[in-house]
Amino acid sequence: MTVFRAFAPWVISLAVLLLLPAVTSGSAVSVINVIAIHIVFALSYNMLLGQGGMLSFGHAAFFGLGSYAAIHAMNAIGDAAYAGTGFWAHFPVFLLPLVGFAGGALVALVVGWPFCRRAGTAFAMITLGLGELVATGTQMFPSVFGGETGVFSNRMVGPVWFGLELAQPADVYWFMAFWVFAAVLAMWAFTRTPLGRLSNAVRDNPDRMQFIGYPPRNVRFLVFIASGGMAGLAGGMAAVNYEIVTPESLSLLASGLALLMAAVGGLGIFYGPIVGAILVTVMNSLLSDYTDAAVLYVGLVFLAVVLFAPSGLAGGIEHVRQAWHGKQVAAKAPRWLAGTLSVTALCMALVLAVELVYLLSHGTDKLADTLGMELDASSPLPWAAVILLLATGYGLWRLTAKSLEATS
Amino acid sequence: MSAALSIRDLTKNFGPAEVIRGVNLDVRQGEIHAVIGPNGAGKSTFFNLISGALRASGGDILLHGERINGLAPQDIQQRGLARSFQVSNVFDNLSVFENLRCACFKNSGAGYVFWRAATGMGGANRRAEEVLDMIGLRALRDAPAGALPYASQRALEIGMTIAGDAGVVLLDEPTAGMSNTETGQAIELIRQVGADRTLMIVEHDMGVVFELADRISVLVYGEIVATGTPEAIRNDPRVKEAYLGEEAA
Amino acid sequence: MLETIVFSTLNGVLYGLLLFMLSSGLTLIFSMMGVLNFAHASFYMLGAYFAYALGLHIGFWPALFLAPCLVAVIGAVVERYGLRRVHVNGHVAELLFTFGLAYVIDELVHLFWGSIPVSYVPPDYMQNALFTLFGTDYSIYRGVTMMIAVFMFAALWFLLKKTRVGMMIRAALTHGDMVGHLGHNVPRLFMGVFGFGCALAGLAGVIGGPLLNTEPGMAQTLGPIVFVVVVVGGMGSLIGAFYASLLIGLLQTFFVAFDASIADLLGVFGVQADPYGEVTGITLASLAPMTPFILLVLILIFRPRGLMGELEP
Amino acid sequence: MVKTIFNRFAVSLLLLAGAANAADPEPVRFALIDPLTGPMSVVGQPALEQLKFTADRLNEEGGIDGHEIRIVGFDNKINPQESLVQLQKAIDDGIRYIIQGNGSSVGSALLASINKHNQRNPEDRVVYFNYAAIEPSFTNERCSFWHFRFDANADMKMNMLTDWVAGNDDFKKVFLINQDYSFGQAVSEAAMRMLKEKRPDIEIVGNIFHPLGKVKDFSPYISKIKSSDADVVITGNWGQDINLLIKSASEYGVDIPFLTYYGNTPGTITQVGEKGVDRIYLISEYHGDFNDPEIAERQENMYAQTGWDLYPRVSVMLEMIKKAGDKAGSVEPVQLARALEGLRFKSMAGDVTMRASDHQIQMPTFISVLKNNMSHGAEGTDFNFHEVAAFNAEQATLPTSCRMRRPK
Repeated sequence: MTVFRAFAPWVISLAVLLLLPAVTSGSAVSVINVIAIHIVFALSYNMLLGQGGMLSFGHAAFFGLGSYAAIHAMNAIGDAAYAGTGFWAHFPVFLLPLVGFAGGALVALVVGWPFCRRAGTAFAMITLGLGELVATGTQMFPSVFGGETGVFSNRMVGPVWFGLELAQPADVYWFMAFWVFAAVLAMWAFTRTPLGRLSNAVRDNPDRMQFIGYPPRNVRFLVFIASGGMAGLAGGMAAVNYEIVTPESLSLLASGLALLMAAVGGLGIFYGPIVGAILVTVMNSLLSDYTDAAVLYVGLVFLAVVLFAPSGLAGGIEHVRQAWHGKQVAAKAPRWLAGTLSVTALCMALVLAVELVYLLSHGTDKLADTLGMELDASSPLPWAAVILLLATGYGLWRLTAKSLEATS
Repeated sequence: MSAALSIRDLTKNFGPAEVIRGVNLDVRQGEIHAVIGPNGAGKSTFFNLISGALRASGGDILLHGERINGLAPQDIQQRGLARSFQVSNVFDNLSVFENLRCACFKNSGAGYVFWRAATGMGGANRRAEEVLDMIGLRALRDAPAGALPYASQRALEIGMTIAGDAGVVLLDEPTAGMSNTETGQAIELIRQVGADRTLMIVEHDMGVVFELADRISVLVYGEIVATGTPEAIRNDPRVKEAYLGEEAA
Repeated sequence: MLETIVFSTLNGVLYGLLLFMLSSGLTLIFSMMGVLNFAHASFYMLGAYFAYALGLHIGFWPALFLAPCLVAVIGAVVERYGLRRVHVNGHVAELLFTFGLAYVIDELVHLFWGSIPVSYVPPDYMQNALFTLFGTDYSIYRGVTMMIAVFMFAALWFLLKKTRVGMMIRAALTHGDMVGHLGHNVPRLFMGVFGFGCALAGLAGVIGGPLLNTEPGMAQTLGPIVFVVVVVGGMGSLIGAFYASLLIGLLQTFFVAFDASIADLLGVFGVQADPYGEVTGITLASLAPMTPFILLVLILIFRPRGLMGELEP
Repeated sequence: MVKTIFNRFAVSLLLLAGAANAADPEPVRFALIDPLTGPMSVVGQPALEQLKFTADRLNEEGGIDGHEIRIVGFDNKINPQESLVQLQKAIDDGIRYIIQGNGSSVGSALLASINKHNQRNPEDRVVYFNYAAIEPSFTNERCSFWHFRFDANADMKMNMLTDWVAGNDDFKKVFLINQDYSFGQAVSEAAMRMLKEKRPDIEIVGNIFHPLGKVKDFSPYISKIKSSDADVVITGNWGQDINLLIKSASEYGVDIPFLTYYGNTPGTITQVGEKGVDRIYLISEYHGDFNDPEIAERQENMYAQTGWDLYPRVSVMLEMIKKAGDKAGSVEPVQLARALEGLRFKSMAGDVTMRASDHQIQMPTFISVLKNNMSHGAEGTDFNFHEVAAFNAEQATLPTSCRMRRPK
């Protein structure tokens, strides 16, 4: 039973990975492939922040440099395969993420030591500096980073493994499925190792570490390298997926994305970043089809999570799961219902307000058009609706809060 | 009898303020040695100097005849001297067991292992389980350390200190802020700990001190005014005047 | 040559003073509350946009005073209902919060004022030449900017050294925990300081908006540099921030003024290198905007408490 | 052959059906992949609006070969990786025509990816219409049958600029200031090369690069220009980098022409206003005089309807696509592409040809300067660009190194 408990998540996720293509259409697959990349990226970020307590603003540097390593390797494979000789001629594209890993880890190894002296704000600032420098620096060396147009390549070269031609997104999916599963497993395993435990210890109380025989810096440094490598691995996956790498992939925006995904999903819980990666990626690539304020909504979701759900979405899931094991679902269900209702009401109010402002400032509103609604920002009616929704949401909120105090 | 820990002319000053002024002290192998003294006598500073948290301004600290002053805390810990803290200083989000196990890794050769599961590190796990029983927290094995009741946290604190199998252990006010029953348990624990170790304790609770200590040193304003058996100390006039007298007043 | 030096100095000092106006607020906030407010530059942007919007109706000067007050109010609200809430979850949570806040404010500005830069310009009479050096005129507005910045610095200094609030703040700068014991209402003090800090940023926006464009991206590009100033200057040190700002301002302008390529530098040591090579062709000028971050990394590695800071971040 | 006959037959049947009852043939959809949200949407939205504006007009004339034109916007946040995700979405939606313009990085990614797609999916081809990514290689070494460029490439523009400079004997000293990335470097390199061969006596008194979009205060650069006492400045700057440059130039009373590629980026005129008059020179496919009343009316309507100015290039692009489609009598990508090759068209500016050998448009080009009190102002102001020099398609042309490979 306990054994099953331990393996259930892996069996299930494996099954999901195997069944997904059967139930999804073409366009979904390409988004799923991106999600896979982001899952690894976000988890690698959480190795730093969630597990090791190091807030980084330059994580994309490792992702991007890993990506570049992989794409250059891909070109090498192409050339070697054309010539038919050399090491790269026998190197399958399938294994390129390993090159990415090596790249990312190497960079972390080179720059990491001075960074890891302290965690907290100092670390955040120094990684910010690193991020800015790398992002600006890439524009200076076109021969390596391909300047604005980046470095592009073709993944259909070299030895083919498992009959994966990697021609269509559908092929790439299997590549992604393998690597996302392997990477997640690896990072989960890492948390179970002595070093993984020590990284948690360093996060909780660096001062005590020395008195159990560990200089915090060493532990941080090793975690930093591992995390940089994993980010590079994600970069390698990206290189194969897009077949092009541009300087944007190491920009501060990309670093922010990692932070966004990890925090929204939940830093404390291992699978949190996975949830975050899925949500944020979907929002990023689909939301803008329906509204022009897409970016704003992503930001608001992030703010809401930081303010009201510090443990992220995964925190909520855990909450439910524990209630389930504790057989308290029935007791808590009504409160949850009320809470959900209030949140939905507040969200609707917010969305309506935003779209109205958009209508006022831009004359048209995409969301209204897609919904086929006739919005008129000049009339008081919609604004009244906003107020009403706000009131309802707030009322319900107070209600649930009261019932909480009553029970506890 | 050989000295496990001997301090020679130890001095420490923060700017002009001289907190430790030429302390000389020998802690014998296997004894329980208590350091007492009025508040602000510099007891905590004294411990911080020995354990490497602070750097001495002058003098020597010898562990089994080997100079350890100037070494980093982790190196001192590696040479077999561990210390506990006055305020509980544990890894809040880790379980009690994890706390102990992390404290065991280094000395059970788990180092910075990242290729094997922590559960596979036989030595560390065995040791952690032992200590767990020793400090009587078996029931709270998987509770997060941050959520423990105060007394249990103190016990865990001691457990983490001894987990690394250090030959010389410094305990900083192990029973501070405990109820009588809790204190009783603590004393038991400390006895056990002291059975096969050299122990140095800073303690305010005179009851505890006189019950546990083989020898006592009195630290007053950065100087050892007296060292001896509990009886000797009880009857030492200087101590009376400098310390107990003050207590009476 | 002299001409270049004079103008580089003038420009460097002006830019430095602007940076200081922008970062002084953050220094206060950071040193007192330990919050490295990511949204600080966004408040600077709000200042500029408010001044623009108000200026259309009530004119430049009234807006100059009103806009920062508005920003202060917003800042106070953010502290009261946002920061205070996440404070219990530690500094990382606070950083995350301000990070998200910056994101949202930038988007809101974009939502209200559109993505095109707005034409926020000082009154015409201020665009005339204050004086003319080497045939180049130096506009009145730049002079006024300098004056306001210097005045602000003096006022701040007076506030901190001579007033009771100032004493409290300075006490909190060095021994944050103590102030509470002195029976002061720390939460309100924090709210005040945060609002005040944001107001300073807002003022910087009002002044800087016309000089450096008023557009939705203005916060993003300037944000990180503000951190550099605060960290390099050192925690809890206004003077440090002041020097750091001037240092960065002058470094940048002089790097541009005397752009020698690496090849040239090598040439000094008698090493021949291709002046158009990818590495050897890199000029100081092209490095100029990177200097703040190089400075940041070096400072954090070699002198973590900053130029004049009391303690490490 | 038989196939085409059959197609024509089928189409004419459909047309008949359309005539008989209102059931039109299915619409032909165009995907615009450009930044539509976020700060950079300022360059994407105008194109989207222009496409819709023109599409409405063309649909009244029967659309493309009887098929209604539909424009679908896909937001790429001007990020190449995101662009490829959006591209895949568009393709999976069954869209076969991709339009993009902003950012050679995005262009490069799309070009590479679309080539691969067509090579890997011979049965459904995708065509890429590029209205602004002017990286020369796209129609030279990297030229592709699937890519059509409706804007003069960077070298052509520089060729005309330098012709104009060379033709003016007052110009003795030229100053080059550009953004420090591949495009900026290309501009400066081309300028130096061409000026050397056209006017050896002209002296390049300055050639400096500043990082992309990072400079807040241009006064140090301006004082360099001033101390070099140059007669004319050539810059490829865009976005804030051009606004700030011009502003500080006027502040320091630098009254020499600034020859720009992107002096007309939306927002520049609002920002620079009076400061730009007689200072910003622009090389582009049209000017702000609007001598032709019909075009002038279009400009007025466009601004009234959408809040954006007329975008002549984009309009011409769609009109030429329609003409090609009508000529091919089909909206099937390969046939339409073939019909577009070598297509001649009469635009508001004069005779335009889509050169078959490299799919680089050959069109008249103008150099114009910002003036006040124009009869038709831009961005709702009285400022607009007044013609100072015109080049016909023959003068604008440059040879190509393209060796086009066409599908059988």
